[in-house]
Amino acid sequence: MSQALASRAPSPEGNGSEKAVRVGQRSLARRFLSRPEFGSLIGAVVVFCVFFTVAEPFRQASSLSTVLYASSTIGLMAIAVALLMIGGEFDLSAGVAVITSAITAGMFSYQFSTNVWVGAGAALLVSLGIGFVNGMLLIRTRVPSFLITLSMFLMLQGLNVAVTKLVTGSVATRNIADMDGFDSASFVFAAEFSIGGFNLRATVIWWLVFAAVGTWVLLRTRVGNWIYAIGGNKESARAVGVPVNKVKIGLFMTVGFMAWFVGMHMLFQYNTVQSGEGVGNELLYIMAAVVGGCLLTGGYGTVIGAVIGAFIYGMTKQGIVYAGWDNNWVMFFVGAMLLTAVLVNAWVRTQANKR
Amino acid sequence: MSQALASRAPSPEGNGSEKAVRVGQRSLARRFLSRPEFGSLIGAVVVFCVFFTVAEPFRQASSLSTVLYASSTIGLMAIAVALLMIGGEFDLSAGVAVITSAITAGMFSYQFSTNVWVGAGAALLVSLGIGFVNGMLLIRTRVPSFLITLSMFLMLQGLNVAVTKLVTGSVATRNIADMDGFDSASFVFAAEFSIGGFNLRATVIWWLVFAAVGTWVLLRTRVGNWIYAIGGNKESARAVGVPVNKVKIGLFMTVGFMAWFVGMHMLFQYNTVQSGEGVGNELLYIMAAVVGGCLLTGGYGTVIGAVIGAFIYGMTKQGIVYAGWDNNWVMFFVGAMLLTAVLVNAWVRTQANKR
Amino acid sequence: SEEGGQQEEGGGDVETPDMTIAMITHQAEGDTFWDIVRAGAEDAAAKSNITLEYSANPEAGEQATLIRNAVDQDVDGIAVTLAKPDALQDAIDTAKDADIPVVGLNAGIEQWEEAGLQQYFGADETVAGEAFGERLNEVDAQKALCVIHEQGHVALEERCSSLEETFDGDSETLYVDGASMPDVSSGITARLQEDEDVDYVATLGAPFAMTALDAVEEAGSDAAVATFDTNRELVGALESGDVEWAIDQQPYLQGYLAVDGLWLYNTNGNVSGGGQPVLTGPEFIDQDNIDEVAEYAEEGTR
Amino acid sequence: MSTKSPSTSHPSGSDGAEGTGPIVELRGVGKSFGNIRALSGIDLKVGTGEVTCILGDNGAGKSTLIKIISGLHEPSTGEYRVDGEPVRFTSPREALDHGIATVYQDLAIVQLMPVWRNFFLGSELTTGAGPLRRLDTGRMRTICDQELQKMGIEVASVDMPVQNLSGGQKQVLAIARAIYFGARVLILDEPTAALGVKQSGVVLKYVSAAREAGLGVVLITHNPHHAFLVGDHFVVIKLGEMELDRPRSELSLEHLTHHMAGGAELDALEHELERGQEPEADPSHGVGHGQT
Amino acid sequence: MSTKSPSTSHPSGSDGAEGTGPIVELRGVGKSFGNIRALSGIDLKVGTGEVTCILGDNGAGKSTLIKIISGLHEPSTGEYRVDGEPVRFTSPREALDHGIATVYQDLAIVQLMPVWRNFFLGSELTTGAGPLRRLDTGRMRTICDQELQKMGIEVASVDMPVQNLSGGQKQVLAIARAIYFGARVLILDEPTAALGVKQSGVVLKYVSAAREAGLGVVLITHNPHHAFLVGDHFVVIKLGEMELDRPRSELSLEHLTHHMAGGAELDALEHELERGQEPEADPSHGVGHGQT
Ligand SMILES: Nc1ncnc2c1ncn2[C@@H]1O[C@H](COP(=O)(O)OP(=O)(O)OP(=O)(O)O)[C@@H](O)[C@H]1O
Ligand SMILES: Nc1ncnc2c1ncn2[C@@H]1O[C@H](COP(=O)(O)OP(=O)(O)OP(=O)(O)O)[C@@H](O)[C@H]1O
Ligand SMILES: [Mg+2]
Ligand SMILES: [Mg+2]
Repeated sequence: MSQALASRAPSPEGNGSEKAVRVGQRSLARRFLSRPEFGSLIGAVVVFCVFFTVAEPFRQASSLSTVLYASSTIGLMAIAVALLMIGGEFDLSAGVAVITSAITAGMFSYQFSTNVWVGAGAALLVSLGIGFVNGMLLIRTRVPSFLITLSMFLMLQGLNVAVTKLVTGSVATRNIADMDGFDSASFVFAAEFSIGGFNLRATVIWWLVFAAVGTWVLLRTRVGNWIYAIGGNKESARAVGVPVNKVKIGLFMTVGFMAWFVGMHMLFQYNTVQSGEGVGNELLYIMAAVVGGCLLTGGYGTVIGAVIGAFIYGMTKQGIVYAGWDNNWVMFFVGAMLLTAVLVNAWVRTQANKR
Repeated sequence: MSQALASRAPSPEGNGSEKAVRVGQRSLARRFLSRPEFGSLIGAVVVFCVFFTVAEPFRQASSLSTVLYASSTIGLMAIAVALLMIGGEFDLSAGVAVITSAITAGMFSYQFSTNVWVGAGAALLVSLGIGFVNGMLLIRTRVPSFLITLSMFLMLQGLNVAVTKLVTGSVATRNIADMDGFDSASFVFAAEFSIGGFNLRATVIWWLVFAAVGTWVLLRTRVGNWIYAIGGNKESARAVGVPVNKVKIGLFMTVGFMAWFVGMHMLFQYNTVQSGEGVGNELLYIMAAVVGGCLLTGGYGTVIGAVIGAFIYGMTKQGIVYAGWDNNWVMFFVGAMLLTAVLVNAWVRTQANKR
Repeated sequence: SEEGGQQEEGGGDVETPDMTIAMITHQAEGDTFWDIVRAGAEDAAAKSNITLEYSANPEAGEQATLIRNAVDQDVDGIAVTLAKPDALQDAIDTAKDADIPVVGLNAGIEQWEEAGLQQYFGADETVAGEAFGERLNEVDAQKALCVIHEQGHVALEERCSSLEETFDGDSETLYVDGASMPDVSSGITARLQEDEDVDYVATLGAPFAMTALDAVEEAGSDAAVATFDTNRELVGALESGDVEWAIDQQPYLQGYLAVDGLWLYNTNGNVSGGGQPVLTGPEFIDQDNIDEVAEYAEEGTR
Repeated sequence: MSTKSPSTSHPSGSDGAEGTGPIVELRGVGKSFGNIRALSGIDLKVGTGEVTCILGDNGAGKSTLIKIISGLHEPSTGEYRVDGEPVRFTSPREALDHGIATVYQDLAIVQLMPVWRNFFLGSELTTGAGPLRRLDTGRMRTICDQELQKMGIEVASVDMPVQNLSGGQKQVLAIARAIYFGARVLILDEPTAALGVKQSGVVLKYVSAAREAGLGVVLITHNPHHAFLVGDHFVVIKLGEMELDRPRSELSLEHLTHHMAGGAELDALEHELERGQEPEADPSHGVGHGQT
Repeated sequence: MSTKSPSTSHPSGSDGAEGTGPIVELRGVGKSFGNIRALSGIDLKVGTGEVTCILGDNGAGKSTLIKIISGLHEPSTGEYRVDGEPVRFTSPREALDHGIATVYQDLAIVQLMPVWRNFFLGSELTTGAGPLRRLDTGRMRTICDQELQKMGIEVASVDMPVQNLSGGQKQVLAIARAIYFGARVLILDEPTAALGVKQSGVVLKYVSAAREAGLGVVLITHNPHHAFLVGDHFVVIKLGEMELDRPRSELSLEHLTHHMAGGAELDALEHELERGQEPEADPSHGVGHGQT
């Protein structure tokens, strides 16, 4: 049909190409400058330079490996949280959901004496289920996701402790290091490779892999287009036929999946899980995404940005230790560095837009 | 001029009153039903009924007084946070800012051996200053308030502990109960009146007073109109001449003022302040506002709603204790009750809109 | 508690009067140490026909409110941790006005009498910290790293500062986020990479000792690890000598004695301690005596 | 979900609706929002190769009507049939799948997204297969640019976020999209409102081309001249009810204009505004401001 | 900040600008967004009792121009004078304080706020004094309702959020507000775009009333008939530059129409759309679709 119309309808000639008249040239470099994650990249560079200058141990390869590891556990979740946030929603339950997943796998394997992979499978179901419930509640009730996921956060926080206590009699899961399948699972989720003095952790590799996948999905698939659209204007997206509800549920389940993944890392890295952990991390994930340029109101942002955001946090947190700054002031420095990174970011963006 | 135009321009007759033709009658009761805070009110009633049924101690007057007190410390801040949120911004530093204010007053009075009112005055300056800095950073850099106030949150958290340690050598401030002016300050910020077995705390009275003031400002003053407008559509508000920046700074300073007030209560109620406290409360304030019907994206909500939201939280938190439910499950129940209140709220709103 | 299984088990055989006792601590959610305190309290309650209302909040104001809750419920006794005595004073006075006996446990060895508590069961953090410092002297440690997993937490700060007090070598503190094991792990690793002189890492909770072991290895440091408090997981590490020692203040005993003390007072007018605190520790557990406690740790009572 | 490329997606207009029956039919349709009755008792048929113009005052209920047709609102009362079958659309996706494409008055665009992504939103072109299936960004950019140029609009870059476009450029984008993906029924809500003279002409030409291609077109406009130029059937809505429902053959432009504006009143207005005319003033301007 | 009630606020139009000088004057003004040059070299004068019409294609730069005048954008180049004094507005508040009121194309309304609050936003009426000074809600509701009715719009309730209004109702609200608070210069960006025949007529009447009251009016429109009906001075912008700048006396409607649409092309369009005319068809329709 469009062909029919297209051939039939006349195409009025543009009188003098507008582009030629009104659009100045923009070099490739400048285009790059105005990308959303560029500002945060400069922020990261500034933070890196600060610590590189003041902290001698920060310059070693082994330090970089520690920094990368610290960033990766935040960063993995930040990828999923960024996708969700671009889609216009929050997930405050993401922090404790990680622990829920680890606890489920740990207790399931231990109580039923199964291979740990079976436990991991059960945990995956639970994690995806949590995401699904979040999404369903959201679309059924139209209550803001802040409230839905805050309720979920509190409930999971309670369940983590209460169920662990009920099942194991204590508030931590049993050590599963000697169970079937532990070694292979440990290799997948918590391996460590030493490459010429540089310790590369599995989570770091996965972090980059998932970042690449997330970027691909966001920029090069239909679903990615829909994520931007529902975050930018849900009603308009619905009006042109985007399956808004399915995408939202999918995004929550993506967060669920990533929570499972990070939970498995926690379990197989540390062998047991403290049921009270995870609280407060949800803010770090959101922070990483926002530092990386995601809008809290949705519809704008990138996965790479979230990765950079997590890296800024990891560098700051560990850099302060390497710098040997008075530890009483640690939170102050974290806040100050964050502010620095954010201000640099804002400044860079204004500059880029001026051109 | 408008007169000139108005008299000159003809007014075309409406052909048949549209209102008469198309608008059905709506009773006063139904109008009330569709008010934004009505849903949360029903949510509060449901929560109240649950605990009234299951928890015998909950029925006593003295319990109500405890519940009201617990709600009031959250609720006071929720009022300011709701105003800010209606104006389209967040303040994550609100929780620790309360402690900063209390610490400032406590340490200032103690170190300089002044009347505690002098310390309170210093703290007021500091608190308003924090709000001002938040606001200035926001309008100067146009970075989302989430990041600005998150940085502020981290910095204050660090400062609270570090400065307290530096000055007092421990992580709590000194007891100021025996200092000049303590009694009068204590009366203002932390008095307790016994009215026929019912203990009425000063914070509860202040809570209602500030709620009334907040409601008045929001609904009956020009500034209130502007708050709604800048939260709903900043650009449009700016275009019709609303002083957007001043209002935003004012809102942040309002939060600062309230943080000071609650901080003073903490100080004069408990005589000393633990410097590590306050973390996490910012989410409770936001929660109370959102439960009460404020939109996270701004432009919509009421102060009364935030008051009800805080009351729901207070009832839940204390009700669980009165009901004697297992401590391990506390968070689960808090989450479940919150979800209940929110779902009831959503359901009521849908029903009200159907009519 | 009403849901707790223990109460039904024990309740049947005992002919003593029913009573309700509230225990209000400054526990943070899901902490292994407090889990053991609570286990002790519950066992004592079950044995004596007591309904135990356990509640906790790390914020002083909230803890005070919980005490008021208990007063509203008209319980027969209150056991409270006096982590922030000034802040709780008001609420404790309310309880005393309502003729409810109040005992202290775990924290507040200096202030419990002044605060008007009837009895006190515990080992002060100061005592524990000082003992830790002396033990470090014994093993000839030069530089210790004290890892605080919650910044601004009174009891934890106390442990580190009293450790510093008695320890002859250098001692430094490191703040990490206890809610996130990767943060604990990388924090310690980073610190050990930064400062290669550290030869002892002191953690303030058993789970963090296990993570510290990983971190030490990761950093390629040869620092030893020792800790405050015990739990089930720690047994293996103590047995193998990976963790050199744990300083135990017998949390089970604190919970148990506090409830039992209240019961004794209510049924027989007994007051323990004779105006002195009843000390529950500190006690060192290491490779030599781990066998004695291993079995109980497995059950979650040590 | 569904991946239509415009060339293969829909049954071509002419053979989609066999012969005579209307594609879309409303019977006694009404819609209320709370206590506000926006629409009541609307009967409407949209046949193949026919342009139905819906006219009416501001707030008459025109947009509400087309939102019902396009599946954005469910009607409160009455029946909605497509190809003779009663339907109940719960989302615009279903209407789209029935071949009903709409240009909304509020344009349904996502301000923060680039122009080309908006153009193809919901109907993205892909290339490759399996896990490697990906957006064909190059082709989409080119097509988007071409289609906009065909409508007389040249934007600086199709990668620019839509919020930077001018009011008329946004409108052209929405129209170009609907026409490109046009199916069996094309619904246009005030498509020429913000358009310049040239662009308006192009849109009207497209409407008439669509008719000739056998599509059913629903056109909402406030400009009786535009309506009369392309319309086959005219419906005037007043205060939510149908006031007039006539084929072109039974109606004159003046008649229509009077129906739209309340007759006599207009004449008064005309005289009131009368002012010193320049010599070249067109003698027929009496009709000219019929469209004011 | 400032609390003007409309009756006392501004110097009345006629004595505000003494005699001859233009109220608003632009000299060589240009504006770039990044690498996009939206406007360049614009000279414009707005005098008292004069209606200046700005015309031009979509994306020509008309809205950008009036955003500069109303203080929403700062010009990148050139000079902006009010009453002969160079000014540098950093916010629309300052323009408003100079008596420049604007109706924006995107209307500058707050969707979630009730109609009456939007109407008075930024210029609220108050009653009482000191701490008891409060919004005069009753009076504001009444005035708002009256003013909308004067423009031919009756909304269900002025307490309804603006997002529930129809497209045209929103536009009328924005216009009614600007007219009510109208100052010395009234700027209207496509005020009649979404309006029905009746409402358009009312707006044009207001424009002509404003001129007679001695105001300067800037009117942007795509409808040359509307423009010619009220305009005293015509400016055509093309690709961001001024193409035409003529007083009414030097211009005919046809001339203007041709300038707006690119001349010859239009004639082709006309013939292409030509179809079987009904007997009553107005003989002058050749002009009629001049406004397509
Ligand atoms: N969600 C809603 N809630 C309440 N009233 C509504 C809602 N949507 C529309 N209305 C009302 O219904 C009536 C019809 O609106 P509609 O948008 O259909 O008008 P329209 O004919 O398209 O007008 P216009 O020509 O101005 O676009 C209006 O009076 C409007 O105020
Ligand atoms: N913020 C911006 N960033 C980049 N380009 C912009 C921005 N705002 C406007 N433009 C561009 O400037 C040009 C002029 O826009 P403007 O809105 O002034 O057009 P207009 O004459 O009002 O058109 P219309 O009649 O369609 O409303 C357009 O090409 C538009 O894409
Ligand atoms: Mg409409
Ligand atoms: Mg424009």
